[in-house]
Amino acid sequence: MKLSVLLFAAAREIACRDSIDIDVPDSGTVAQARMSLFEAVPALESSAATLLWAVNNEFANEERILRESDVVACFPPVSGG
Amino acid sequence: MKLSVLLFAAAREIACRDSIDIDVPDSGTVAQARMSLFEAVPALESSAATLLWAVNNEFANEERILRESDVVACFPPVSGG
Amino acid sequence: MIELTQQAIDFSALTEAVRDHRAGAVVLFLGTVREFTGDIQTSWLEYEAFPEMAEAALNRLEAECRERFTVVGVAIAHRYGRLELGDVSVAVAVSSPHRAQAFDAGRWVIDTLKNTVPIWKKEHYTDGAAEWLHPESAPGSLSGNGDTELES
Amino acid sequence: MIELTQQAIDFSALTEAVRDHRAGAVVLFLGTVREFTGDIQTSWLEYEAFPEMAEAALNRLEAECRERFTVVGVAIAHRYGRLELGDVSVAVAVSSPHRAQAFDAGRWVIDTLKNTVPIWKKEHYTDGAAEWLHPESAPGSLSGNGDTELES
Repeated sequence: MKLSVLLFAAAREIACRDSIDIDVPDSGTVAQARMSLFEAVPALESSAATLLWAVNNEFANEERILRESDVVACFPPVSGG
Repeated sequence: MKLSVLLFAAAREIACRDSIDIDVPDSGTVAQARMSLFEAVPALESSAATLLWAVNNEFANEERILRESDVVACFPPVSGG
Repeated sequence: MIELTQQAIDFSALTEAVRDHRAGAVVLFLGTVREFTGDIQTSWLEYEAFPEMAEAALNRLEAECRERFTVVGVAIAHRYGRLELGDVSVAVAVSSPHRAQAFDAGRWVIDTLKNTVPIWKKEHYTDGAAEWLHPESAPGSLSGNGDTELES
Repeated sequence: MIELTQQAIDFSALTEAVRDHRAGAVVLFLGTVREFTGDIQTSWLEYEAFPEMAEAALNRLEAECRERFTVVGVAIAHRYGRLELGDVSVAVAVSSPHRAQAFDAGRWVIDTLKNTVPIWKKEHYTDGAAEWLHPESAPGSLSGNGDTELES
């Protein structure tokens, strides 16, 4: 299935765009979305350990299974306040 | 010497006045002023353990020696805020 | 900056007074007149002050706060006289480069103020009774039966 | 009450929103844009937000604050976009019957907000350089060399 991943802050700047379309197997996980993202934007891979993922406005771990209707986002650790 | 003792809050209400003139020996202490105060207003004596004293806008202990020009005050524990 | 006043406290102005480009954090504390303490209903409050000594004590409090904490601005205001429900009785504003110091300094100022500044609070209840409140740290004062739960 | 805005934060209105006859204490925290961090001079700040998730996270924060602490009112506002020196980036106001809970709740909210709400801060320095700041609790993020001392 096709998924659009929203990118923010340094992740957005490194990818030079605020969202990116990736391919993930049906019932694929966040871990698989991450692999697809790094294939599309290799420059993000060096930050793999710190990048966070969110699905439908909540933080998601690597095992989270994705659906086509999910709003998926990837970004560095937050630093607001 | 003659001293005027300012009274506040419950001490003022019990004494029915906001200051009281007392006699203290020259170079007398706060402890001696306290005895004179209790002679003048016996109703204050039951609160002796909690009454605080101040001389010239600072808290003073019983050994503090008084001068005729001192501003002396007696009041219950503070409860502002 | 310290203020002892019988007028309403302008906490916005107090907060603005401590804002500073050197500070990354501002903490404001307000003490307000609470209506209920358990089942006891307060109607209004009377704060009595020993004004000359209270102003001296507030100035000492500001100076000691500056010695103890890394703060940029410190402003303390205390009101006295008759206060109605919800009114601000005391306001403390501090600013600091970092938030931990701002919180610690603000808390230290209000805790120390309650033990050292010669101001007394008398509660007037809806049933017509009135009593001078006991301070938090000195149980057994002149009248009434308050305890630490009565304090904010 | 939560607010995510690109406009200036009205901290007085936020404070008024949590005042209540049931509360004896109000604590307001403001995060403001600091000019100097050591010798490094900031010119302006840029806050980027993931607005939909940030609003959801702020609402969760308010709800969890109400579960964890004895509070009457909770109001949180975060600004994003370009901020100048001294501007308020975040404001947290809480009210409680007693001051210890008000201080604890205010501090918990700002500490937790900094770790959980998807907002990012980019410092623009007077020398023309710019960097995304590292968060306090996750050393080693995407760029720059910030450390915990950069945080307010």
